[in-house]
Amino acid sequence: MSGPLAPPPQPLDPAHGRHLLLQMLRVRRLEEKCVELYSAAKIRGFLHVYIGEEAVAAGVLGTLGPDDAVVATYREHGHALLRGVSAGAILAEMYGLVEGCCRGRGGSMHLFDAATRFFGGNAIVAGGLPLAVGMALADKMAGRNRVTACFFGEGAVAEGEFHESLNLAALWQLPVLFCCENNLYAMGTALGRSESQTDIALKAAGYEISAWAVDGMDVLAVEEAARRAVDAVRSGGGPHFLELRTYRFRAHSMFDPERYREKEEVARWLERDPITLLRTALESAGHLPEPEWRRLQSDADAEVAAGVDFAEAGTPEPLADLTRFVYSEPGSHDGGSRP
Amino acid sequence: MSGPLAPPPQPLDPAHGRHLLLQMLRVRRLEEKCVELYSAAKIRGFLHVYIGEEAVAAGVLGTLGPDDAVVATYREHGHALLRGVSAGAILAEMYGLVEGCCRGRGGSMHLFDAATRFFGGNAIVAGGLPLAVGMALADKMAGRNRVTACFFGEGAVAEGEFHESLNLAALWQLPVLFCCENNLYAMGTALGRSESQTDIALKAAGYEISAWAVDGMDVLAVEEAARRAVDAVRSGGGPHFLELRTYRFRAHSMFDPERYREKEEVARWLERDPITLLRTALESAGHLPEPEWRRLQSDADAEVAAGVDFAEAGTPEPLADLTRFVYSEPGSHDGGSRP
Amino acid sequence: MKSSYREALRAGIRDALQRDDRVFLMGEDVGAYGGSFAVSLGLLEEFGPERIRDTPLSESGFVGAGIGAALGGMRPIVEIMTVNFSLLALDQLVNNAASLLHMSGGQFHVPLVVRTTTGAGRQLGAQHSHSLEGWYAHIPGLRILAPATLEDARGMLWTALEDPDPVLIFEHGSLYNVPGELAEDAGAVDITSAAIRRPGTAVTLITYGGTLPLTLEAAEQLAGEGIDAEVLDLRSLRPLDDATILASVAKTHRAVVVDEGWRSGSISAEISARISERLFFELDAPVGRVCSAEVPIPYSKHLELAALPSAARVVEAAREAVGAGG
Amino acid sequence: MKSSYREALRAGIRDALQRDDRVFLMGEDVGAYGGSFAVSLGLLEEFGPERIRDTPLSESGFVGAGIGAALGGMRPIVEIMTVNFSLLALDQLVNNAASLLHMSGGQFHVPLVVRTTTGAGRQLGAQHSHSLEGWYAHIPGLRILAPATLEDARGMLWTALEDPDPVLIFEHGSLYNVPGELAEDAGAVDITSAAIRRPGTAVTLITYGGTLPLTLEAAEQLAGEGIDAEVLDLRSLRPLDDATILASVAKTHRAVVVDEGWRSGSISAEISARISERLFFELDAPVGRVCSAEVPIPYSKHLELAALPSAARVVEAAREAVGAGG
Ligand SMILES: Cc1ncc(C[n+]2csc(CCOP(=O)(O)OP(=O)(O)O)c2C)c(N)n1
Ligand SMILES: Cc1ncc(C[n+]2csc(CCOP(=O)(O)OP(=O)(O)O)c2C)c(N)n1
Ligand SMILES: [Mg+2]
Ligand SMILES: [Mg+2]
Repeated sequence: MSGPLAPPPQPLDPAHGRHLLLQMLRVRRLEEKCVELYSAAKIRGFLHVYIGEEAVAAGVLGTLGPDDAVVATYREHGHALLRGVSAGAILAEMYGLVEGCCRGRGGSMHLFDAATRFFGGNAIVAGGLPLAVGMALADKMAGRNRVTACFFGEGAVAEGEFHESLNLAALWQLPVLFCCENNLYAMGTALGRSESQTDIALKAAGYEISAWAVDGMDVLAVEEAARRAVDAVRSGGGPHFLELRTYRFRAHSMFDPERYREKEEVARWLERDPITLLRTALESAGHLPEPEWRRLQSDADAEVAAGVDFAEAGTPEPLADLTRFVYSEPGSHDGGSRP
Repeated sequence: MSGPLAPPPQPLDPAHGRHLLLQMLRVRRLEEKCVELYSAAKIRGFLHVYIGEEAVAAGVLGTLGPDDAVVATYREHGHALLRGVSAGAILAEMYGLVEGCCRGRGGSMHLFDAATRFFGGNAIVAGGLPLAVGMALADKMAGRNRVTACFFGEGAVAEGEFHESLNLAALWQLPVLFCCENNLYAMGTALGRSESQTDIALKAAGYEISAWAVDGMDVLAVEEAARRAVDAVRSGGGPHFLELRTYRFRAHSMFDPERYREKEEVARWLERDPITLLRTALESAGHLPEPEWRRLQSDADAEVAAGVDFAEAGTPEPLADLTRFVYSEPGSHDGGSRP
Repeated sequence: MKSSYREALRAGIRDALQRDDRVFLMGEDVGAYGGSFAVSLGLLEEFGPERIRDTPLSESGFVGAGIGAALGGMRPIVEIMTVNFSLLALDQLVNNAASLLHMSGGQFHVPLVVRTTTGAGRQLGAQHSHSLEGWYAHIPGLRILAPATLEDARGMLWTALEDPDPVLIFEHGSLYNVPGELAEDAGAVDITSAAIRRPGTAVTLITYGGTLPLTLEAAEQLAGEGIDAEVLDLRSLRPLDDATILASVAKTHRAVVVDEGWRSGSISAEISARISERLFFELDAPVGRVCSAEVPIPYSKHLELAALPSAARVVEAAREAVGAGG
Repeated sequence: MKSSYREALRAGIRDALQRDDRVFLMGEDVGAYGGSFAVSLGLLEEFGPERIRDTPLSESGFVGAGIGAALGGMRPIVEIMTVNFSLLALDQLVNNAASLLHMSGGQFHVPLVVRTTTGAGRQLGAQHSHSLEGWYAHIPGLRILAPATLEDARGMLWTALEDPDPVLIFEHGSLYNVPGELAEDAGAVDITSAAIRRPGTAVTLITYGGTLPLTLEAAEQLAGEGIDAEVLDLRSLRPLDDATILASVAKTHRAVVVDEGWRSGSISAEISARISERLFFELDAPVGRVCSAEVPIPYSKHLELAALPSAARVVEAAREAVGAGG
């Protein structure tokens, strides 16, 4: 049923290790900047950052190809960035500007990008799961060899849509990779106060879906598990499920006073910071000389800074366009024309 | 996980055996009469009969006390009858008359009776499960030692509400007895085309709920399993789950041409008619002399005939009362008055 | 050729399946059972289980999957057995189907068609008798259709499938058996305009779907009394065809809206408000409304009939409208 | 005493918990988190986890459980974090809460109270900005309340809990921080009648909940222009207090309805239709409506503001109403 907690150790490829480290750093810096920009009132609405969970997106997304699809949640800046949406387009979106990846209509919780097949950005817990199932159904019916990766939190497991979606995917053997980001809390609700069965991978296995629990702080473990799962899905093995055990270092959103967990618990998890873990591993193997580490950091910083500049230079949508995109504009879609 | 398919054989008590046989016969006769009355256009709307499944209601309901509660589905005539609603009140309801257990406002799919704590009668598949959870929550919070028995078909297992309800009941350790009437079809959809995991008791066990699969054609087995489960629930053991393996001998409703199953399959199941099985067992043990069997039948016939007479003599609700019971009438409920 | 509303719907589905291999039908019991109202009868045999796809009882799941399949380039027709069960899928319809195009700044279209049965009148009781199409018409991003005739039953699906946005088609349960003639070459119909089903001059009776037959019946009766009623079939509930509605009422100066929804907050209220807003100085009488009584629909026949709109109530409302202005 | 809308709500909940041991509060993050909008902050510590009951993310499940608990003799207050998520529980609310009394022929009462946050204006985007209270007001069997003042925030819950039928209370998200005075002995308030929040003679501005402040602001501006507007706070959306609405409009002969729902099929349409039906010959101008633009609410601030009702738009509509009749 629920598989190996960690895959067998692999030799650490230095260049690849640094690549993954950079991916995580890019997300970390972007998120830190988001928090800063929120305090400066440049970003508004609800903002949920991914700090502490970077190994999950970094490990999984690298295993997907450009034709694959990604469905995520309201905590999706990192997924968007690593899927290929530029920091500038992401930040401009949160600034509410035309240059944003959704012209400023979506905001932090609703990043979308057709070019990279990034399907959001969904602010209804578990609301993305049925979509992912349907996209995979389309791929299967059309005979396309694609994978749809669907991210969601462990809080979503309690929703009826989780149940309906897993069953449909398993029943129809659809090419979905379910990625449950188990950070132990749904807002202030600890997993044990939300699920009678807290072993999520076991729950998933109950739908006859191959499900593995993975250390979500170890990006190499995540990547290895994701690679195997993606391969299995792509080769017709039906849906697969990864429970990625991670932790959210920051508050749920910018409004959360974090009354529901102890500082000590957070401190213990901070010791397993996925960036520190990989950095230390690379350093102790001699693969990350100090200048190299500084270069990675400055690359990430520069990318985010450029993104901020891009957003700062953006333009608001004209008020006259308010009611655009409620219905499709002529020529914007191929409609029902014969294939 | 999923427990014994059949409990250890018990010595067959003659009087009790005949009692159970009578219960099943009462339901069978009532349902046969319903079909007849439907053809005569005395009953309208959707009508779902329980013929073939009588052992389930007969086995379970006898194990409950008067303070316990029952929640059922649109296939609930038998449950209502065995819970103590009179055949007359049931039939008058289907005639749409004031003397019906819901004054004719509910119909076949919505039988309710406060006196016997029979909470319906729900025509939304899985719609009754959350209600049962809430009623059990009320009992637990009020410190009342009651059981809520909730009946539903195996089709309901695919609904999100099944998942949400089982989790809530298990998480909060509520006194619910879930009774899944697995008759292998949801309208025309066979279980295997609806669930990736067709072992329903196993599914339920995945919520950390004690779950047993039982031969739903063997009323003694059902009763024994129900008795143990009810005892466990009542003594604080949290929710229990029975998967009752049965079969619907008739069409889903009066409109179903039964295209989805083979006549041979139905014929094979008819050999396991729960009434015949028990009758044969009693006869071969010498507990059911022919006159006794005839008496049971005529008792059941007489009860149903009296019910029809009662319904035939009923009266329609005055048209002026159309909008009654949308909101409570003054004095009809204790409202929020202090306890 | 002889046909029925049900057969017209089936012909429309078959036609779509033949024409476009991205089209498939998905829902509860559409396949092996033959469709709960026999609309899809025989299609499983003709098109196979991939394209006539039976689903488990998971309304939110399979409606959401339909949205996903539409995003993935298919042209799904999702059947929700009845509008009553659509409440379980409402989040997907409102928060995803209706919102994705806008939230994505115009990037993600959802060419989904949902078909569902609506309405009361068959003694099915409160949980199986909802008329919620007016409710859905409140949601920007959705297009709401209500075929009342065989032509529309046959042709609206085609047009809906060519729409890049989500379209919900509400079929009234009392219409399935309605017989009629259908042209051999019946096909796509326009879905943007209301239709005058009976021209008249004295009062405009505005309706759609399941209440069209009784409204036409009322118009006949009124004609006998010398009241020449125009009957307008809305066809599309979102968007409403304001031009046709207003042109008719500008001519007759009187209107009655007939709709099976509960009166408060019904689509009739919207139509009444629009007419009053736009034709305030041209109306000779308040816009009348014939709706369902505000009660969960009762099972018993006489109470159910009393709760629903009837030709008699339409006649009465029309007389009142005509009498009012003198 | 000094208070705020949020504190007034909390005082109402605390009071109910103290007064009646059948009352409990259940919902997502009402306990350990302190309430997503901090309404229930501190109550877990005071009343313990049985009565301040955190639920999993299972809207249909726990709303249905609330209905069951009400059937079982409790007086549950179920918090649905926001109206947006209530779509997931709609089947339970419509098909069970609103229907059980009727379907059972008057036997089973559902004394359930649901509290939820509604409305836009905080840049939360399309999926978190719905105003669906008008939608719920379509359903017979439900009572719909919208407290706009501290007194109502404090007192409506009490009265709702004494109601033997399901009551939904919609709290507008923009009101929580509104400060104000509250009497020390504030308690239950009547929930059957609308309130005149500002008397006037020239035009009736009808609103409720989150749009009351901007409507009062508009009335002030209008007063500066010599237009004496009466401001009516509906308080209850189902049933509507026809008597108070009609009495006011009979006096002013002009009305504008202000409501954050999308215009088509909004509660404003119902109010407009009722006024036109009942006061047809007394109205001097068509009933105006100031609603939200028909677009999933956009994230960016300027677009969101443009989509929502504003004092300026109310002033404009009122001027038009007053100008129209001369
Ligand atoms: C259906 C629904 N219910 C409630 C909410 C409010 N809400 C937003 S995020 C959240 C917690 C979700 O937790 P989880 O799924 O574990 O994801 P995480 O935030 O931990 O990444 C809640 C309750 C929502 N957005 N949607
Ligand atoms: C939510 C919902 N979806 C669909 C239906 C239509 N429907 C009525 S009964 C039924 C089959 C249910 O099967 P099952 O739960 O196995 O119960 P059974 O009829 O076999 O007793 C269906 C699909 C419904 N009533 N409610
Ligand atoms: Mg979480
Ligand atoms: Mg079944």
